[in-house]
Amino acid sequence: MHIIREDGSLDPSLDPGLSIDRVVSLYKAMIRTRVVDDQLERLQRQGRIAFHVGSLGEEAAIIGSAAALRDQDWIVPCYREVGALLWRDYPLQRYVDHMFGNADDPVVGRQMPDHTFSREHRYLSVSAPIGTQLPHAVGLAWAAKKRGLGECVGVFFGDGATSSNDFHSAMNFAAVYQTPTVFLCRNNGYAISLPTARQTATRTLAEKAGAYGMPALRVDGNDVLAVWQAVREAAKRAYDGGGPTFVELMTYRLGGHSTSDDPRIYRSKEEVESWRRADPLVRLRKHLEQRDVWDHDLEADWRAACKAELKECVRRAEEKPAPELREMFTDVYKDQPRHLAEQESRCLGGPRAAEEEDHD
Amino acid sequence: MHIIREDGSLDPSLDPGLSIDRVVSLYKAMIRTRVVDDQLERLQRQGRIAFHVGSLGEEAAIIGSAAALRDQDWIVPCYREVGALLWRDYPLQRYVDHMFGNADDPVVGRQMPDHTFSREHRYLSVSAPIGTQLPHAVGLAWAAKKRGLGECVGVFFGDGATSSNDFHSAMNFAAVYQTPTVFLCRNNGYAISLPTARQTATRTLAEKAGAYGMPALRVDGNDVLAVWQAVREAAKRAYDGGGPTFVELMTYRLGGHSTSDDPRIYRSKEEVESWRRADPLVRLRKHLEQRDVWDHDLEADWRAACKAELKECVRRAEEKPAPELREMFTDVYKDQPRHLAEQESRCLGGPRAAEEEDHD
Amino acid sequence: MPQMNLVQAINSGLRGAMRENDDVLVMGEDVGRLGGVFRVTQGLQEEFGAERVIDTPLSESGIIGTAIGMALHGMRPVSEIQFADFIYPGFDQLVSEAAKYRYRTRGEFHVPLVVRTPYGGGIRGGQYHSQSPEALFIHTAGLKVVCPSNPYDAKGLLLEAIRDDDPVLFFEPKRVYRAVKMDVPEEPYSIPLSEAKIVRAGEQVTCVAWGAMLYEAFSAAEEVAKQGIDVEVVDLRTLWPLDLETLVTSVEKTGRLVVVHEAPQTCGFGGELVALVTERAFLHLEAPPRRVTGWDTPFPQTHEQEYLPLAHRIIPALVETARY
Amino acid sequence: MPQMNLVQAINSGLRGAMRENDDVLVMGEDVGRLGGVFRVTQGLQEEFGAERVIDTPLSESGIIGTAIGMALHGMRPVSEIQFADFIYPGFDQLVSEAAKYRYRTRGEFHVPLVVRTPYGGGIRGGQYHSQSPEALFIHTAGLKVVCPSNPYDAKGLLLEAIRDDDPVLFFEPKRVYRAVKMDVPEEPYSIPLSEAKIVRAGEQVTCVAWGAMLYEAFSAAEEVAKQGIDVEVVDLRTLWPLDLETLVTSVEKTGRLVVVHEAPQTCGFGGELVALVTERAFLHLEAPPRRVTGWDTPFPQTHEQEYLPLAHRIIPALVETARY
Ligand SMILES: Cc1ncc(C[n+]2csc(CCOP(=O)(O)OP(=O)(O)O)c2C)c(N)n1
Ligand SMILES: Cc1ncc(C[n+]2csc(CCOP(=O)(O)OP(=O)(O)O)c2C)c(N)n1
Ligand SMILES: [Mg+2]
Ligand SMILES: [Mg+2]
Repeated sequence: MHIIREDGSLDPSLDPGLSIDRVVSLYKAMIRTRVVDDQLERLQRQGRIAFHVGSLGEEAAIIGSAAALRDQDWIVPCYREVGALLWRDYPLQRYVDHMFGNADDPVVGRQMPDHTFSREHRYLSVSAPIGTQLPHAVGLAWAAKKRGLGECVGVFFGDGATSSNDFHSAMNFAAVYQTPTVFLCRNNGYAISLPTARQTATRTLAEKAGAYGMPALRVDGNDVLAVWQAVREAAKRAYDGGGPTFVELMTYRLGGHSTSDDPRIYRSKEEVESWRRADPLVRLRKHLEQRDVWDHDLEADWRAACKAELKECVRRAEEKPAPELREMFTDVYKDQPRHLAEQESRCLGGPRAAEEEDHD
Repeated sequence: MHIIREDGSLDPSLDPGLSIDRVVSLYKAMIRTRVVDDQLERLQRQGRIAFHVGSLGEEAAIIGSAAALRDQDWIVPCYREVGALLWRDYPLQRYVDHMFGNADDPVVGRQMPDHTFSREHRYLSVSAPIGTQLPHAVGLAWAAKKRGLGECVGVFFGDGATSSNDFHSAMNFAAVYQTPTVFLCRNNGYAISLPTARQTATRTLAEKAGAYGMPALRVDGNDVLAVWQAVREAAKRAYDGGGPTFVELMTYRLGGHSTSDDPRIYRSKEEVESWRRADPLVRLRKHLEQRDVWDHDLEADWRAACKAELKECVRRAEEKPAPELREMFTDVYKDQPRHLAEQESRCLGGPRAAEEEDHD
Repeated sequence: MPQMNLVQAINSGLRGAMRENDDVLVMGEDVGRLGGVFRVTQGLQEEFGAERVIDTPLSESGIIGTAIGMALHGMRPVSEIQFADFIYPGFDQLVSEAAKYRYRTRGEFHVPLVVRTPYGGGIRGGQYHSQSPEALFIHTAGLKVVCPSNPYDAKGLLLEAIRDDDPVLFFEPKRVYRAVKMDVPEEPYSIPLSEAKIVRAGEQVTCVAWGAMLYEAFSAAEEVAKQGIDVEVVDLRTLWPLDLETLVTSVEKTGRLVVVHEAPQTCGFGGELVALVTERAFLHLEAPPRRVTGWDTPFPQTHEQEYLPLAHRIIPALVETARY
Repeated sequence: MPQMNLVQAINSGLRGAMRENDDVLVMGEDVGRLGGVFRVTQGLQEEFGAERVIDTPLSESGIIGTAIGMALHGMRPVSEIQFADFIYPGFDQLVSEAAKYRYRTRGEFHVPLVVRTPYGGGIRGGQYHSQSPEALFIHTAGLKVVCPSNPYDAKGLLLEAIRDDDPVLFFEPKRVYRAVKMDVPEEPYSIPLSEAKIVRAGEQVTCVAWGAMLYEAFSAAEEVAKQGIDVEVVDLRTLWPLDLETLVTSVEKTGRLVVVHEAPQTCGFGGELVALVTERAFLHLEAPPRRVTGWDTPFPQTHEQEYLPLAHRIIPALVETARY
């Protein structure tokens, strides 16, 4: 389903009627995410951060989904959705501190970069294992339902995750107990090197919802209005006690899987080029320009502002010290048990690793 | 889909054209399985065997499926399908020895009763964990395909198993790699106490195949000809390189889940009664009587013969000694490692448990 | 005070927890209508309804994974895994998620989840209805592991586990379910985690056990007492975090240690206990610490009584250790 | 003779095995077209085709479960799990099925399966790209566990593992993948399982390690040699079934033991080794056996170098043990 056509014009019959300011704010958030991605990739290539997993090309799917949910709704991330967290006004400095694993990193260097979370923003914790967040999203929504709260839960995951064990149990439990869960499947064409066409024998991923008796929607994930529309419809169903919905967001991972990946090994330039032409930012910009609310100068200024903002955050982040060593030994349990107190003092009282040991 | 109608008459348009002798042999195998079940349940109640899990009411689904496969095809069991193994002429004495876990038990008392296997009969090993056999059936079929053998694999499982992790990966791998696997889903209405209607939100289990791009068939599992027909069609597709098929066999577990279960707690007499009227044996018997190949005397003689045969096997089984203790320490690995040799001699050289310790 | 067996005491503990806190719920296969295959949850659905005593589809990853989600929302789910042998489909959720959630969010999120499951031999269950996988969870930082031996402890420890803010594996010795009866208060009470109990004071050998094997250790101790060997029997009750002090203090006194458990010996919890005690009480040790455990094979059926480390195997270990 | 790093040696081993036996195939996530995220299977799909070097969907239970089925048919699949941290979705198939199939069919069926997986820290991978779960598999009767430290051993042990008729977990130290180069023959050869190697003879302390930590143990030994402490360093190579003889013989000579591993200490393999040696060489022990291991926390990222039991932590343990 398209709402914004290739040429940027709007299909009036499908216009969800978002105010123009709102559409502009979506666009600005998408640009900001894109700029942050570009800069972080540079930093990683320069060896200043260890790792980055970006959302190049998937900004509409991610930010459109986040925008369609309400503040009281939960977002359960996969690992590419920091754009959704920033949309909820998560401080960029905090994110950059996390990327550097410094003393102000909310997880004090215990996780790899891009493993964010924020209770304040109703955003659960990213973990690397594929699919494990799906049953959490169902349980979270189930609890909200049992407690009579109007919350719903949007959970992000990729095409590859549909093959995981947890996808199966999460989809089944959500449908059997009619939990207010919105399954946000970013079908970006690849699971690292495996094309979606070889991940499953079905033509679409949306078909999978049928196996659980769950309704599904399938939209152009590069069309931010179409994404917003579909996710809002699914969220409405959830609030109204209509249970879960599976939303397939058809998009494409324009970049590598992560900074560790070299996609040229497994896909052609031509394929990537053809998708570049479908870049969600380009299409939305055309639309905004047609509506005379955006132009070259605004674009240049906004990109410059985003870049400056990030660079300032990076400057600060790099000045900050590493987390204290003792942070390694807390939060394993609520109260530190005796054996960990002992290990902590043995570690703190012991010698330090030689610097050259440091594989930075 | 029905072929034999309630009243026992045949729907000529659907008649698979099995010879009458063949149909009689199916009926006799079903009766034999029923008699064996009855007797083993008695033995368990008398405390002479530890456990039994029967197939009361599911004989048509099990034996009809087995009969539709060829000798070179593999059967991968769940745990209720000893009828399929006996159909392949597995010696009844061996089965009864297994039920007693005596010295002639093929698994020398290492497993619970009803955990059979036989390479000679191309029948893999029963294991208790639900669903784990499904990926094996896919891998087995995949290997047969890679090796260019014409084999296909029929794998039994229940309605509950469709919720298992392994169901998901097995179905997906089978469809992606087009393995010659026939998924034989005994939908017997319950997973212990959970009705199928609360195992999933779908109306049928056959619908689940769609999520994997796999064709599905759904038949009356109490109609042995309908079962034979559907499984033969699926097997044909497998031989012809058409890949896997999901076959839902609609049946009902007339007995308890196992000898440890009391189904009266979770289902009504009326429900069970209504299904007794659909007993696959009754319907097939009507049909055979209509075709003048079966009557009261033949029935009585055959049941008596089956009972006598079993009783003789039991008599022999009970005379046999327990497996030797050292059997506990072999086959963990192909060659016994040193630590197990040591443990074996420590055990054999040590004291024995007091008899009253024996919770029989 | 009413007499309860282990099944009744756990049932009473669940009932009490659900009465005092609406956030507590029970979920698992066959726990509702049927009341559990061992009847531990019998009657709970009648009292609390199907919304709080939930019959789930056949998926341990779903039972544990969705419970983690509920716990993240602030509820206190108690998941039942029908047999410990069937916990493995939910293993990833336990070790990758429940165990690490607090650490990886610096305490911003935590998982107050209890996973109850019957473990161990004694019912002729063969290799898939007899396992004791506690070591796998003790090895996983972030999980707590409890294993009561008697009805009174079981109820108190269960209530404490449910109140605990971290994920707790609660292993129930199915062999003891109906074998022991004792006084158990109707009302809720709690027993702190990580406190071992000396169930028999002794001077010459320290014998550590838990769950069903505690009785075997105890009767072995009584037996060797007749030969003048005075054994101190310690019931760990909570396996992890461990009450190491009680254990080390006892071995400093006796100079001798015998550990008993049903799980296979290799990489079982017994090895850890021997290592810890050897590291801390080395100069007090007068004999090599001994382990009496299940053999390093899958759990058999016919010869179950010879697989289990019952009194007949503990007695010679105690004697040899004492006489060493 | 060509020089190979660990990645090249394993690649060469796989190539050799696939050339000499058509039943050998490789399957896993991204192993084909991409050649594996660590490039271990690079070039194999070009030589052997997509039917024998199989890119699978994202399902470890499928990768291991279907491989078991192929192995039951007589093939010799080598499954790759992209990181050991992601083996848990396939855990049930390994412990419930692969490990028990031979036992529960009295040898009528068996599972010649190899599961290769990179393990351990050293790449700043944080808690989900750094784990060392070997103890979980050593505890499971029926599995073999191999962990080479260098390219030559890796190729020989891998070929042996593929020829072995039982399931083998093959843990590859990712920290060593490209760090070490040595002579490795082009053609296939094999090194028997369950044979440890003394990589440094010594008289005063026995230091046991494997995989990536072997280098740390070795450099620590060289370091303390300057202080006149003579350490014997043992590379286990196969973790289970264990070459206990070599270990006990060494400790009978030195009277002192230090075990090093990356996994958390509690219920890690180190505890088992300490217990085994204490049971068998008690009267030879002149100091308490020591463990230098990962801490009992999830694996951190920023402070990875202080989590790992590197030389700076092994050295004082060796000194204290020698001086005890
Ligand atoms: C259980 C598990 N297996 C393997 C991996 C390694 N891995 C990380 S991302 C990834 C591909 C995920 O693809 P998809 O679900 O489509 O998400 P995308 O990266 O495309 O957004 C894989 C295989 C993992 N993280 N977890
Ligand atoms: C992984 C796992 N979880 C739980 C069990 C306990 N259990 C044994 S049989 C069963 C129900 C199976 O139902 P279904 O798949 O419909 O097969 P049926 O018994 O009806 O033939 C359960 C829950 C098990 N064996 N394995
Ligand atoms: Mg993808
Ligand atoms: Mg059923």
